[in-house]
Amino acid sequence: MRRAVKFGVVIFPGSNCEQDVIHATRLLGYQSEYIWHGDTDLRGFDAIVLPGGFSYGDYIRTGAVARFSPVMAEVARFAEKGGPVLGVCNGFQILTEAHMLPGALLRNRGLKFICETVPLRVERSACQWVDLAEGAVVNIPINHNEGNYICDAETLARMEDKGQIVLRYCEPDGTRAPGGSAPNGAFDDIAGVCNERGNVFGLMPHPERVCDADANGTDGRPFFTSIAALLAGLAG
Amino acid sequence: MARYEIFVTYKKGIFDPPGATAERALANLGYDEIESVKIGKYIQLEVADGPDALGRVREMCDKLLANPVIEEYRIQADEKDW
Amino acid sequence: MARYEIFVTYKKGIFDPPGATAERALANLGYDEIESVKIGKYIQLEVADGPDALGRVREMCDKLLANPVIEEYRIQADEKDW
Amino acid sequence: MIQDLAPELAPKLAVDLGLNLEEYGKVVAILGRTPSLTELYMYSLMWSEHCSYKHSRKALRMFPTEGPYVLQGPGENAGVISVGDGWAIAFKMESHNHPSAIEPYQGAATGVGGIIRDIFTMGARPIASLDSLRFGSLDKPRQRYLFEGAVAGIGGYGNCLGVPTVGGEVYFEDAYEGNCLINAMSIGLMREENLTLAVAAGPGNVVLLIGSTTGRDGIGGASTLASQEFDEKAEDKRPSVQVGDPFEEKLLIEACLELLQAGLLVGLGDLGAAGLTSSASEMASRGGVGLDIEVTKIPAREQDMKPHEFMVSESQERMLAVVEPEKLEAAQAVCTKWGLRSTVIGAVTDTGRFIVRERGEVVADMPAATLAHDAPMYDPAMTRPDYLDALQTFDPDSLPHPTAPAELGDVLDRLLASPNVCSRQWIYRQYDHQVMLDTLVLPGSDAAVLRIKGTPRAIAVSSDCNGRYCYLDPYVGAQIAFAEAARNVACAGGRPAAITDCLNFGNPEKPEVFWTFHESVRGLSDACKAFGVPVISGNVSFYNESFGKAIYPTPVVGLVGVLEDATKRVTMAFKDAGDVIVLLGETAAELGGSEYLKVVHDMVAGPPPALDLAAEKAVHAALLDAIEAGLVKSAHDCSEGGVAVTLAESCIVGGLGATLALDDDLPAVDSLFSETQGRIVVTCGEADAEALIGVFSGYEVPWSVLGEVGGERLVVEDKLDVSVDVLRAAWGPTLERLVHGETIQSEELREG
Ligand SMILES: Nc1ncnc2c1ncn2[C@@H]1O[C@H](COP(=O)(O)OP(=O)(O)O)[C@@H](O)[C@H]1O
Ligand SMILES: [Mg+2]
Repeated sequence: MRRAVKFGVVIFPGSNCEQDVIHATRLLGYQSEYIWHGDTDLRGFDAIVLPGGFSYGDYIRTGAVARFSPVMAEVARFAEKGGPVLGVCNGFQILTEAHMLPGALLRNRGLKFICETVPLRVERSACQWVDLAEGAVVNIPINHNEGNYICDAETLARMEDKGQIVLRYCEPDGTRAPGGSAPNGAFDDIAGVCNERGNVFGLMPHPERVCDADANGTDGRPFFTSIAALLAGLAG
Repeated sequence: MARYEIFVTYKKGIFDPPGATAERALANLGYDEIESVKIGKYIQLEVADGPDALGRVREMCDKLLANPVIEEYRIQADEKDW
Repeated sequence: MARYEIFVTYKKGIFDPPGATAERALANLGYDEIESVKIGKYIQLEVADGPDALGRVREMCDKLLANPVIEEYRIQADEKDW
Repeated sequence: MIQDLAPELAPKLAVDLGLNLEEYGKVVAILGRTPSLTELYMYSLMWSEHCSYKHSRKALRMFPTEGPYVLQGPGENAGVISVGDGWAIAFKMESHNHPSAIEPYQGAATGVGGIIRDIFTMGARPIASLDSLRFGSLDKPRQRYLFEGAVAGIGGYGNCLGVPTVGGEVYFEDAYEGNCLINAMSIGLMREENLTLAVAAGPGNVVLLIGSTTGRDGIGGASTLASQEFDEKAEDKRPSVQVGDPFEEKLLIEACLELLQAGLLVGLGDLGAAGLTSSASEMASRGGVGLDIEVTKIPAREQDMKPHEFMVSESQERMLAVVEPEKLEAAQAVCTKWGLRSTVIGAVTDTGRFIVRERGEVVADMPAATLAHDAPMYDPAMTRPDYLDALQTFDPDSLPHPTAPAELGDVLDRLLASPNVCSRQWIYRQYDHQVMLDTLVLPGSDAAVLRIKGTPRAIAVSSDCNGRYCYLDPYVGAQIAFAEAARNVACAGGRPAAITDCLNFGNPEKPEVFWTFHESVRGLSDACKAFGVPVISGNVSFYNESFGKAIYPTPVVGLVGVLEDATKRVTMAFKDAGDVIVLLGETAAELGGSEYLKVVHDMVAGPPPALDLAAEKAVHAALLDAIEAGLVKSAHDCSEGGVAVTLAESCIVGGLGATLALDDDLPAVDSLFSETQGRIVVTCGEADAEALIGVFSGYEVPWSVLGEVGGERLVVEDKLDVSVDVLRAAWGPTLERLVHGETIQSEELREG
């Protein structure tokens, strides 16, 4: 019998969305277990999720301290071997601090924390975590104080070229407002990016918050089901 | 014991949200003379004496206290009273 | 045009959670020499010339750039290149 | 031997510390000698109003505290109710008004931190917060600063913890200008068997301090401390502001819940007001034991701290645990795993005495129970304030009122744009209100609904109090605070289970203020009794005054209700065109204390709306039955602004218009804007209308079919005809604009 796909969800001190990711992935029928930030053994896990929250209080810079957790060296090795890694919100911030994804996340324009559901446009990308059609619009909550994505123009051009821009903030109809559609001021409306290979993906919105049909919608499901299908296909 | 001051600022060309907000707020308060505001971090370190103290402080900045993708920093030995 | 640097720090006795976190994080990274870390704000202001520029900068600090209840600040005219 | 204070200086210091001479005499009688400096600090804080409730305790005995759901009533860190299948909910509300008036961000943040510690101390995982806020008018920069800072602080703290802030309320009234109110409520979930009490027991057990270091924070906060004569050397004036560290608190939550789960603790208490003194003496007195504490063991944040400073410091994010010696190692290992400091600072003894030492030398030695229990209890004098006569006899009918639909539409616009009525999205957008995935009804409806995972159940929560009504009649106003909270919860489908309260008043030593307090407690008690809903926790905040003028009496009610079936939850948004609109309850001409009077005539006067508790209860019961029968598509109660605002809000959030008639025989302003209690606008599908009315007819409640949902305008026959988009433009962006200092031009609100 084939083993079911198993997600590993890392707990850093100050993570606070780890139980939400566990809930969502289990609800979708996958195995899903916690990984302590001090652990260094990722055997048995098919995909790793760095969840949202405020690792180390977001002090100094978001993600700056968590990236030095013992588990992160293993996560980097795992990714190098092609293992899928997802960073949601604080997890995205950690991945950029760890230089596993390009760019950085600054404070929101307006300096306010933002919690609301926003429309996002799916771009054509190499991302293994997304199998939605280009141009599809999904509605997913954002919930952050530092989601203002930035990178230099050169990096942007390279990412465009390699299909690394995965999600952009947009208007409800999928268009982008001339002055920008990102509520947090993100450069070029960028909400999520992946590495060249497409296995490492970071995004500010929280797909795990919209996987449960009993609560607030299901637009986040494809992000977990697509990687699981891909993994199952590889294994099968 | 030695003391260092570290000044962390955004690199040129990186938009600075707190700075931009402060700029607008000061203008609103009537300070028309404001031309620009940049807001970064000011870090005071106290370290025990040892070989290559400054080199090690630089290392701390590169690793943790600043993010080279967006920030630059300046270190200064601090002789002031705190 | 004149330039000022402003250094904002917590007053003595006020707890500085970011500093405390940096202290622990640096120790964990093996920097045993660390005795204390304090993290504050570093502000660079550019203002058009005018009468009592420094006095007005001080006012800006009191009103907006620092929180006098918990923070203190130091202003320094800046002759450096930015 | 204890170093006593000089007998001639001690009384003076006592007075500086906030005790009166009689109270000081009582301390001397208990000790049989002049107290030491440390003892005097400890007594003065424990016997302060804040810790001892010396002016309020007798009045609070009026509250009913028992009921079928109650597992733990008042007296512990939080009250606890059972919600079925072995699940229990702990909750409590608390004020942090004065610290927030000095530093709004940190004051509000540490207020949230403090109340959340009360919840996990009970063994419950905090699952939601609510915030109840009062400020002066946003025209004033200082008020904007306080409001913006407090909201950021509440968000900053709760967001970092990953505890959703799911609701609250806010009012802007001049009465709060010099004294804002920041009340925070926390709700926790646990298995019944994990209920933990803050009790020290077992002589020989060790006392473990967990969490942050101890500094001089908060010393000199509440009472007038540290008069120069008594300080050996002059010290720089130290700021008493506490800075919160939500990251540390997050670790404390995880570590403490793990410690309790593993059965490693005998007792657990949080360090709040009066710091170590309070939590240690309360734990000792509950356990009937003594404690022996060595202050030099306490990890200090600053140098040269004195014993009394250690004992009364209000440094945040600290917990006190009592541990059996053989479990100490395991307990400390859990703390270390979470990156927390834990230090043995003393031991439990069988002497009943609270002993404090500095390097072994005794600096305080007193019967532990006297700190927590022997504070004097007062029966303050009370007098009905004279101003009430003039206020209550004012007749709103004596004013000129608009009658033409265009004018009335204009009034509705202005009401929707009033800071007391407009959308609160600017606030709750800054709060993570979804983390933990249980918020089924998000902020923005009458009550938030949170599911209890693994059960079919949910809870509905709301906090309410219209201070204006309480000012005009504290007895009725307090009843309305209860009724509105229960009504909001009923609108979501919840049956009220229990309440917490936060009673914000002026100086209780003023007979007129104390009368308003007493009347409010009486009103709240009567309402609770009529509904059979107990008070399981609460907080009193006195001395909310500035320049000798008290705030409006503000007894905030936080109510938790239960939905047996979470899928039956209801929101206030209109759902589908063609749905039938029914008004439960009946409108009377009651403009006294209304938002209409304030906005249009700039007056706060008249008798507040009457409250008929039996009628109110029947309305809730009828609605809940209809909801349980699955007949209700939306429900939204009438509060500030009357039925017109209720209808407008359901239209705006539903993105639908409505066409209806209000066929009471009242003048149009009353019909639209009267704030008569006990009214709920309910909708149902056309096919269910008959069944819905059938349910309502089984109760002694008036109801009327008003019309139907649909279109893009809100049309009330002969009274109103306005576009929903215009209404939304008035209601939506007001707070954000006001915070940024713009006064709203009425031009902007009209159709362009
Ligand atoms: N300070 C606040 N924090 C969070 N949510 C708030 C706050 N104030 C109001 N809200 C939310 O906005 C909505 C409307 O609030 P309010 O006008 O007080 O409702 P009601 O009149 O039904 O009591 C509610 O969902 C409430 O929880
Ligand atoms: Mg309501």
